[in-house]
Amino acid sequence: MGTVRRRGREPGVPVPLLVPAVLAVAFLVLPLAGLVIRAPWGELGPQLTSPAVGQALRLSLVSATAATGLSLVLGVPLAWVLARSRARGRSVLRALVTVPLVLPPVVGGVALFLVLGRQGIVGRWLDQALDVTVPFTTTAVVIAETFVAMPFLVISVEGALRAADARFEDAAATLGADRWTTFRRVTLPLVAPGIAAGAVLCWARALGEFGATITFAGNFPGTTQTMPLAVYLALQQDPDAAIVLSLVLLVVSVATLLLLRDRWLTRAVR
Amino acid sequence: MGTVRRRGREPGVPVPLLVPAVLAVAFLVLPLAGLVIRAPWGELGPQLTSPAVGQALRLSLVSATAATGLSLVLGVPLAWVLARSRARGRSVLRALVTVPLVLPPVVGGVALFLVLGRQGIVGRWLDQALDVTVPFTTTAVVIAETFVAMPFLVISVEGALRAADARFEDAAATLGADRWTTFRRVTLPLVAPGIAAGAVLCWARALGEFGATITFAGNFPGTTQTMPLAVYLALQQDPDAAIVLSLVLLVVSVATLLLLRDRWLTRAVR
Amino acid sequence: MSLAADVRVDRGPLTVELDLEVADGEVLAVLGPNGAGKSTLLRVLAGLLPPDDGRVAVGRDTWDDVPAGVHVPAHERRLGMVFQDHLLFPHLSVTDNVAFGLRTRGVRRPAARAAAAEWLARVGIAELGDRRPGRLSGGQAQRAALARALVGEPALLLLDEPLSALDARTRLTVRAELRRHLADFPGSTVLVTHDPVDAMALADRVVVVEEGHVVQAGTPADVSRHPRTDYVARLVGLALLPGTGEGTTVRLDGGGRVAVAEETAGPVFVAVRPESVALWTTRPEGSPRNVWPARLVSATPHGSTVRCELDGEVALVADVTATAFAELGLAPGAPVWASVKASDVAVYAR
Amino acid sequence: MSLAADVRVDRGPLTVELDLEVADGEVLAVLGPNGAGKSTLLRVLAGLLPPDDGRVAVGRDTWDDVPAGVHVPAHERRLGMVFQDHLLFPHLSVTDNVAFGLRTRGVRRPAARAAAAEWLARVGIAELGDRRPGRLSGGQAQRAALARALVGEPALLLLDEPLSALDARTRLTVRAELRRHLADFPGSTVLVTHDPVDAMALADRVVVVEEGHVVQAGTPADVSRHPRTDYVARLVGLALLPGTGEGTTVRLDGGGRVAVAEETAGPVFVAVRPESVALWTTRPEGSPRNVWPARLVSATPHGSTVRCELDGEVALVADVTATAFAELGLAPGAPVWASVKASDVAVYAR
Amino acid sequence: GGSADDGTATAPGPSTAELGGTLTVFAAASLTDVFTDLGERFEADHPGLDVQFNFAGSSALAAQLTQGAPADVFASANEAQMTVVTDAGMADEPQVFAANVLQIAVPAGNPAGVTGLADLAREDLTIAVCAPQVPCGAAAEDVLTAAGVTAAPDTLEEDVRAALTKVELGEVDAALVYTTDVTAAGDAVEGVDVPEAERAVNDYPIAVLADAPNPGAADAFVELVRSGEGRQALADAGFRTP
Ligand SMILES: Nc1ncnc2c1ncn2[C@@H]1O[C@H](COP(=O)(O)OP(=O)(O)OP(=O)(O)O)[C@@H](O)[C@H]1O
Ligand SMILES: Nc1ncnc2c1ncn2[C@@H]1O[C@H](COP(=O)(O)OP(=O)(O)OP(=O)(O)O)[C@@H](O)[C@H]1O
Ligand SMILES: [Mg+2]
Ligand SMILES: [Mg+2]
Repeated sequence: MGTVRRRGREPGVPVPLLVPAVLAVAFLVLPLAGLVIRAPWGELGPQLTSPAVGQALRLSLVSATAATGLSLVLGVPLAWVLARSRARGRSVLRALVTVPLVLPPVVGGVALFLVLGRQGIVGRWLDQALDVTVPFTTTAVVIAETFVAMPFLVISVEGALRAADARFEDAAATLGADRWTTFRRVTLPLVAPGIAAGAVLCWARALGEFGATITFAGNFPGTTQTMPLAVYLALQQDPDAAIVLSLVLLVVSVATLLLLRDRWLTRAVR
Repeated sequence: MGTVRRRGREPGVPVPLLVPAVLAVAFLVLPLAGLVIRAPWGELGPQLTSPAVGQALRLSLVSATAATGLSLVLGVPLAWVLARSRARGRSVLRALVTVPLVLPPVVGGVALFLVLGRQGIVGRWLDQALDVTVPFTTTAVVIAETFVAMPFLVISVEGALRAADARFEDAAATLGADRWTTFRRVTLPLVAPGIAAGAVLCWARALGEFGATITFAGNFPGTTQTMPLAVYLALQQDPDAAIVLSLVLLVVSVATLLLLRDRWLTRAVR
Repeated sequence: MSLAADVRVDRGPLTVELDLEVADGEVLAVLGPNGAGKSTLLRVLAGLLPPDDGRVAVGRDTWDDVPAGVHVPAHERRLGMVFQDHLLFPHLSVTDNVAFGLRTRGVRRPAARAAAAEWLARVGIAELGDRRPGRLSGGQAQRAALARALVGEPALLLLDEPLSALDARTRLTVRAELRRHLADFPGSTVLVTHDPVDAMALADRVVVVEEGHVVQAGTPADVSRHPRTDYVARLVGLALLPGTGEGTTVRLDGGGRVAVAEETAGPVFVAVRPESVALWTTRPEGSPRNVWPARLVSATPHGSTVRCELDGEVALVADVTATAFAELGLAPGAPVWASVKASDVAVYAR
Repeated sequence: MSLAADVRVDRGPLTVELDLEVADGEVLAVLGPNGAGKSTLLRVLAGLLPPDDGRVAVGRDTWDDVPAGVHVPAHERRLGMVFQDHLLFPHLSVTDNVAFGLRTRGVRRPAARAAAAEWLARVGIAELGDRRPGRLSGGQAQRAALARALVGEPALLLLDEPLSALDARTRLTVRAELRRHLADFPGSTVLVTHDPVDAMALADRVVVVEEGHVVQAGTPADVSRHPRTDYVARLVGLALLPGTGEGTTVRLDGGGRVAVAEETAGPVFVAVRPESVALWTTRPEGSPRNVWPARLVSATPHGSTVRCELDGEVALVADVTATAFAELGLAPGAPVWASVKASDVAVYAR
Repeated sequence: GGSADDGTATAPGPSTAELGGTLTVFAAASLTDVFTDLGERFEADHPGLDVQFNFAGSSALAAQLTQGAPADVFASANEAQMTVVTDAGMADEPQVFAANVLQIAVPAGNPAGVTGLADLAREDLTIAVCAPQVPCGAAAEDVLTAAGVTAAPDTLEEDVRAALTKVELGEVDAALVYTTDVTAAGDAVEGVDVPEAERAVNDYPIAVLADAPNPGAADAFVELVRSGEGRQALADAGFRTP
């Protein structure tokens, strides 16, 4: 009582939150700093101008973005069903959705073969009837990344939906909005921050995807060789080059996120 | 108007949501079904009773849980700072936090060496002053998993915090709660669903962690060999065994999630 | 369109069981104490809460019929609803909130926004259309919610305390506007309110709900003249005393007797208007046949009169002029004598 | 403890600039139209919204002093606050909501819960302590919010429309309980309300805020007898007519003249009580010196009288008995004549 | 534990009876089965000795060693990664204890009828070859160049197991992999011998590390690997032995 405080709109972060937050930042940022210090920056020029790197980077960005788009289209509705519908078997469904999170990605790739490969359940039919082969194509990269990354989106969007106030949906219903309109015009904007967070996770996970991609899509420069594959191969011969490549990937993705998030957040703010 | 509908508390899922949701489930579950069908169940018995598998499974669960705990302790405060504080440089901080999401895990392992290895920035000092070596220990597994998985928690909790109604925090302040008490007793319970979702993502990611772990912690049975590493080794020799091992990991993790989530959700419900 | 509802909903320990009819163009006010089930009723009528039993029909359409398994979802019911806590969409501007219902019903954006702007002007917040609801004051938010409910062409209007947050002046204008709108409105209206003035001003008929059941129904004048429960009596400013008629006296259930003008027998209500109660500091002698000792509980100035709540053998409310009150020199807790002429006491069968 | 606040806050187009003092134990009612800045004022006093300029002091403590750079955060201010939209914590039971403030101030759980239970009983919802707020009715939630604000021992009570959602009966009891509490309460209280009865019943002093500024201040009786703005006049049920005194006539700013009993000069207010306005279907001849033609805008029954709003040269409100109204046979829109005795017109300097 | 301060008893010499403590072996993942087997025998021969294996990709192991990982023995799947370690001065005198040659792996039944390297140029087949950055890829390049074949691969595998997995699943018609992998894959995969493979034999070197905590046991283990017993085990797994 009566303490005279310096004025400011920012009342400061409480110490029990500040200390772990600073530790967390240190924990996440120090290794990065290590990489930056250690990186042989002399290699940066040649790496950046190498057409193979540009190709891999472009493919990574394109396929991660496509995978995120696909995940949004399929995953947000699934999250809604998990959060809002009262259907039985929901908790089993939710558990099944989390499966690709724990499946070692290489096994995930094998699983995708079992469905979409030449001998796969669906793939056999695609191959024979439509003459479409999925593995070893850019499509396969997108599918592998979606398979691995979509659960991140689903789980975090479901969490956001659960925390949102469902009474606004009641209000929308009394205004004649059916559930689909309500979903589009009320629920989605209300949970926009959660969806943005989920999309960031999904995109980042897709961008870093390695195991399922190399298994299901293979590694062919220009078609299926994404940055993580390029980095892995570089690691085999020249670890320093691998670090530089990783940093390139990092800078590009961080820049993208910075741009996107600020756009999203200003729109999603209450 | 005037349509006569079958009665039921469940007004049904709108088709534009149902179709993608079903597709999403198919997409995530079919590959799993493929694995289950294809798995050589005859191998299950010997695998399950093998002490090495038990050891790896136990280590996986313990280290993923420890990593999740560490992530909660460090990551939730960080998420709060990102969502609530008005400090400048917040967007840069947020972007830095997302970095481990895109860093290829193997490179992440190298980065951890640069900090905590015997020659690392911090590790050198730990080694000389305290005679503590971090790499190749179970601690290293937990650290590698935390490094890779914590950003998932941070990003999704931040999204939940952003979507939560901050006016309840005002009400708490008028009741004499400082920011820390408010955080503990109001904010945390309000965003519990978001934190639960983030923790699930974090745990699952930690459980599936491979690249950073094998690099930074090595692959020593009993100490650092988690299930994904065991699966990797099994893949070298006997892919079928690898599939069985993956399924074991799946079943255990799904069962754990089912148990935990239902507990959390019933508590977090409004 | 006319509304007929006969529904039962279980709300924890309370069972809400109501049977209502509202004719075309009629406004039904639902009065009742907190937690009586008024908002619950509106949620059922809106289709947001499926009843546990019963039927809801509007015009020739059945909206709910539990035995037959019919439940029309809320969004197909063509409603306008004001929620007790507004529930304006936080992510839309005020204009877009109001235009929302029209947009979902297929009206093009410019037309919907124009209609919304018109309604915002009617409720007096024309200039706030571009704001987000988070930046409105409480009363402004309520007006926006009212505009949102009225802008469409609903078959049924459900208004849950639509004027409670409005300031006195705005309340007059918005009430007048609402009255004008309701007069032209062809559908049924159910209005929940705690303000008897709103009920009197806007409603054709009143039902009083207590603990989930209708305890009284009738025209506003009827209900206010012959309250049947203590709640209604308080609401309209009467003291209500149940008792048993014994010729020209009534033996009160709470103890004591009241002299009345008419002969009565059996269970009756005695209603005393506050204006007809006179206060004295010493026991008065004279023509009034009802004189009781009492204690002043509270005195509330109200315009040129002071409303005095009395406690004692008979609980009464007295309205005396400010001058008279000042002359009496009373403080809360003081003992007083209250008198009422027998001819000023209303008595009617229970 | 006494409160002294002189603050300025910019709220979009509106600047709220208020200078208030509330003595120890005093209750200040803040009245004003929607969007006037009342809730904004309370947020500033609570420390939730740092003022753009000015000072807030309670007792000898400075809570805000913008030039000196002082800002005590909300949680160090020892407040009790009722928010306009309750803001009960959805994850805590009602009892835990009420006990929250005590718990943060270090009271042990059983003691805090006991105190909470006691306050819940006082506001009449003792049996709802175990519920989550999401399962309360609107009025029940408001009572819980009131209990939560009152349970501690705050230095300053900030009540934003604390009784608006209560039913008429509960309102009486809760108002009486609040009155009793405020009478014993040593600190200052700022009460925002739209109900003049609440202001009269609970406040020692009233300030009227319009568009962010104080337009009138004084005792409740003073303000209600001599309103200085149309808003206040409407609030207390008077018609307020600004004009210029010219001997025993006042030339009204809106056109027309009013005969008054006293001689006046210069800018004055003329206030007409609705009870003193008589209505006629034909032009009356007689002693009343003020007779105006008018048009009936609306007629609202209220107890045994009907309140008639009139439009015309002079905008007036007339209260006539229900019988008289029925005999006049008037419908909204009908032309009438209104008369007022000069001796019934209050006139005072602007 | 695998931490550095684990070497409790350091044996003075290679005398078999006195070996004790922990022996840490970093070995290429392709050696998992053989070395696990040999390790068990070694432990049986030397009660009191605990053998710890760290199996991973050779490059990961080399990186760990240069970061100061505590190890006694390093067995690499190629000379290049061993060179990384010897160049860092952490080991000397690596000895080749096994070798591997390429074979064409085809799914059981050889549905595409692959008979030799020339078939790898067929556009209608789905072909997997290792990426040139990894040892089997380098070897494949040599072999293909020697044979004058321009392969038409659909994927450049980052490790030989990944290529083999695709053969096992029938998703590629042929892959150039090591004989040992074909052996390990069992019935699901058939091998087609490639005469040109002799041009690119891949050697597996093994070395005792310079600051091995348990040099005595390390020497003994290397001896075991290079002994007749070790050679037999390696040969059973499809390796060539010197
Ligand atoms: N979601 C809910 N679940 C269970 N019970 C509820 C729920 N909401 C309200 N109730 C209870 O049902 C009863 C009726 O509530 P309702 O909201 O209909 O009251 P009301 O008449 O609108 O009161 P008020 O005038 O205070 O708004 C109350 O006792 C309330 O506590
Ligand atoms: N968060 C905000 N940001 C900017 N302006 C606001 C905000 N909240 C309210 N306002 C505006 O500030 C003005 C004062 O609002 P305030 O809530 O103080 O009014 P009030 O007097 O409490 O009205 P009411 O009686 O309707 O509750 C209004 O014009 C309102 O639109
Ligand atoms: Mg209600
Ligand atoms: Mg307000």
